[in-house]
Amino acid sequence: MSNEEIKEIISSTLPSATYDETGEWLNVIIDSKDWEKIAAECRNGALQMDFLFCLTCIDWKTHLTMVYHLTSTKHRHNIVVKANLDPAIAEIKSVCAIWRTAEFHEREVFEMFGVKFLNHPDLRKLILEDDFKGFPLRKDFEDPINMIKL
Amino acid sequence: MYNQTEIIKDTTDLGPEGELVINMGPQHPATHGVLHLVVTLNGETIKKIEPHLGYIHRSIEKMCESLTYRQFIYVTSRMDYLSSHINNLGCALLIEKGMQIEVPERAKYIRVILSELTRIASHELWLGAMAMDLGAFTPFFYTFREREMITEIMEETCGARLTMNYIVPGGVMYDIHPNFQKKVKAFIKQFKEKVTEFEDLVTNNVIFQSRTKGIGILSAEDAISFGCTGPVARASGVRCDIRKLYPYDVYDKVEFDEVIETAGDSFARYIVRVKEMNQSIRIIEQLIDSIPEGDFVGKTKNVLKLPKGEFYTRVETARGEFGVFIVSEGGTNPYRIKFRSPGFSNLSALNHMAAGSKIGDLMATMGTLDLVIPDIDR
Amino acid sequence: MFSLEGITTAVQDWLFIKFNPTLALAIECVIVILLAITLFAGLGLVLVLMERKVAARIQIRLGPNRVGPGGMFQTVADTLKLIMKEGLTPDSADKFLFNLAPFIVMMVAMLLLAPIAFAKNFQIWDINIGVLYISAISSLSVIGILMAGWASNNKYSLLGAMRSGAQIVSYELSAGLAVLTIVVLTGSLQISEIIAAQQNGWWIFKGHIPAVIAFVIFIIAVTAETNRAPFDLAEAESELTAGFHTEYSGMKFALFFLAEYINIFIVCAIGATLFLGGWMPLHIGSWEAFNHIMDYIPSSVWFMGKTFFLIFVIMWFRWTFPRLRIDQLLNLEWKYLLPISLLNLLLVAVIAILGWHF
Amino acid sequence: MFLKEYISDVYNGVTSLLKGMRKTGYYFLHPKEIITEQYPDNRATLVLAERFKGEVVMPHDQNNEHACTGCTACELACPNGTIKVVTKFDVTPEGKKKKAIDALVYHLELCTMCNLCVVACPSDAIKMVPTFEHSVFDRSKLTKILNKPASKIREGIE
Repeated sequence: MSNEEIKEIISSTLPSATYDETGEWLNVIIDSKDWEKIAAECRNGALQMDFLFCLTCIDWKTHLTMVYHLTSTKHRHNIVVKANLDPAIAEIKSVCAIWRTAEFHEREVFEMFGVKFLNHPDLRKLILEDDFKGFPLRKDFEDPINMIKL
Repeated sequence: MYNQTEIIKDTTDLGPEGELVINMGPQHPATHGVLHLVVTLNGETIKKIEPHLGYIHRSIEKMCESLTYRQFIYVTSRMDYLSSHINNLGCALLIEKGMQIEVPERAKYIRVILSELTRIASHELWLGAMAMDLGAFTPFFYTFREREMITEIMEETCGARLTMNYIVPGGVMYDIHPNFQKKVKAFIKQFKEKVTEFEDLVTNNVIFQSRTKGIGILSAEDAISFGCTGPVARASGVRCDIRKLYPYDVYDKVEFDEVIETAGDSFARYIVRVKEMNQSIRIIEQLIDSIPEGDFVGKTKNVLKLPKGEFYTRVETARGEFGVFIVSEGGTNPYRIKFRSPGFSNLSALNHMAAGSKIGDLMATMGTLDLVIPDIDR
Repeated sequence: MFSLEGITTAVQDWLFIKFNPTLALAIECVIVILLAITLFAGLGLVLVLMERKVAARIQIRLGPNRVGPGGMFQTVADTLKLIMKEGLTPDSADKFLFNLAPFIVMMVAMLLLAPIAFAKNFQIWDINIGVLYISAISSLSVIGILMAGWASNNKYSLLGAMRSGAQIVSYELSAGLAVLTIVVLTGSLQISEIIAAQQNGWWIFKGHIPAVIAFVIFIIAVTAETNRAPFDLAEAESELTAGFHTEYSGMKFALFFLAEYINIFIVCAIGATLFLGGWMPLHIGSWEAFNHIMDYIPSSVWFMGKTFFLIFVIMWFRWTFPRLRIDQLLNLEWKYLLPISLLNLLLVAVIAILGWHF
Repeated sequence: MFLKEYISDVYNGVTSLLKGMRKTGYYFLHPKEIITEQYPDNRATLVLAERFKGEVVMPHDQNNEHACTGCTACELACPNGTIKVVTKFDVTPEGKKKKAIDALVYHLELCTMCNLCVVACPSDAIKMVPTFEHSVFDRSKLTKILNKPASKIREGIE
């Protein structure tokens, strides 16, 4: 499917979505509140985006951006869905029920960026130790103890 | 929040229904590294598996933010150390794509041949280690004999045996060794002779078959949903070979089959990997005599600066799809880097695959997932 | 010609002339105990080295080759190391049972030595129910293993011990049935009589195909009974780290280790006695000259040769096959070995009654 | 039918096991196939690939001269902070001050043998050598100073 068709389908579900085509793939920028709706549409609707191959977050210092890379094993088209979050109250709906790979990836983002995923079945730390303070991949994170000095 | 004391309580007490919770790892012979699985058992039957990661977490993503585009490539060798060359290749491809660096044909050929050799070496090690998980020790030594030939080729050409650091943006670090072609051909000959051994020792063995057939079944839908890639997904019938779908370097010029099995069990995953080794041999045979003359590295600027924007590349490592996602601000360092490692997604399917089977089956399932722990933890 | 029989009779005669009968018997007992312990130590050293060398050759490597010529004293060095190691007892273990278990396993192995005929008329105790005694005593070792697994208070140990219990109890059956075929053919339970019945040919040749089947079943069953790969589920290092002896260290671990090898030796000795004629030389029908040459080889050499051949076969199994799963292990016993050996026993009974064997 | 399956199961199982045993038996009987290298004994005959990346050294010629200008290109290229260049100012015979190295500190324990410093060096002053026996009892011994004492820069290298 071409980018125009994808845009049309997404716009019909969510008119407020904006698009960015400067990169390799079509970027869909949405509001974090609409994510659950658009995720269900991407997975089950005409787009058949059944493969969430990358889920991550970017800290832009002023805000966080959730980035979801989606592809379809049927039509082989890729889109990137982005949703901006406020770092103080970073919350977004979990998509574990739609793509099960999201369970581990969301847990990783949760501990690394402090994004809270609503409705996640088992949201706790996966990689870091349980009493770890802070969110290591945020830009303002500093660890004075474990820095290697030469 | 889940705290330390709760973990200790959880994993030492018997559950309400006489469940037995055992900690498999971080020091366990079958986890091949520091994977920690908390396994809930009912007798010999597994009820739940919960991975605890992070024992070898080095935060490579954060480290890379402070390294230049030339330097960060070599850190990725330490993720999936068994396919370090392919990881490096993924990073180099991203820089080349972002900066539109022209790569000479010779470099592309060399990269692909070495990638396939890496894949064979990785699968050889996996074959031996998996047979060892199932209790057969001897195949391990036979696979290492062939693997040793590959590592010697690597040592001669790249200067190292495992983490070769051979790729630079725009090509390879130095030209291949004069003996390279001769040695690769000798390896192919030896490999073809000896590969039948594993059919006798492992593939056709009735015990091995009964240990793996119908064990750890993963359906195609689940494989996609769990984000499984590589041999794990291909054994379930999902077409996901990046070399076929999004060819990079010279993969579009060579003929090879994407190995697909439909059973989705441990035996199918085993067969996929064994057949993949043969396909890799086929690729090398097509390329080894036709390496074009010319430069081995393209013209690049001394200081690499990726233009502002977001970039994503993926390559097919021995374990599946390895993705590199870089957000660039236009400077010499990446602003944010994310490695999509195949092992991380494959591991997430373990609970689904192994729940309900016996402890012995967990070894077969885990063995065929081919987990490399530094790749999962990053 | 060298013969162990001569030595034993000479010693016995001398003892009975010098001392009164009770004292002489007591001295004999002491000598036998000393000999048995020496044999144990020697066998442990030899078999461990043999296992390592066989494994090395199969796995295209050299094996131990640093201590002594060709690595001959490697196991001696290992034993010294094990003796000097601290014997740890876990804090929450049942200390009495934990320390008792290795000795029980060892004791069972020692008891099994009694009825084995090492050479012509060289036997500790020629009991008239020899075969029955062996199958009765050999099933006792499971108590030691269960005790070790339970007392360690370790989950892996417990799993290993429970597996071992299920395994040994079920494989006891087909091993017993395989032994019974020879008892049916011989008509006696006494070891010396079973050997004497093979004067004109070993049972594996005389008993037609049923004897061969019984032999194969016996080898499989005893491999399982001694917890050897491919039936080493009780240890299963890739699943249960080390199974029932996870918590043992130092000399207590060494006793388990030693008992494993002694058990292999004993079951192979029994296999050699029952099916391969014990110390009986290889005789072929009416080839008088050939039979005479064979007679010149000492009977102890015959016995040891046969036993070590069987030990080699069991080692060969270990380094070739993957491990079975616990339910497959029980399937193999109850669905394959047991029905086949029952049928086989029936067939042998018919053969024995009609006198079809040679 | 069931019986036929049962018997063929047993037959196939046993033959597959025997095939495996034949393979291992072959290796048992053919000690020529043994591939073990007895490492410390074969040190004299051991040949390593000349490209093998063992450690970074700075070659000196017979006059105790090296080619390092102290430009810190290697220090900048290193991803792990393995190399540290300490510079000083030499006074040339003409009375001019010239930058030179005081010490090129190399932390072998941090090195990942990525070869980037060797590639980056404009005057080929450092190279990788195929030595590999680096074990020491004290970690501080792995921190090496690559330039020899009292060495100077070779004439004509800028």
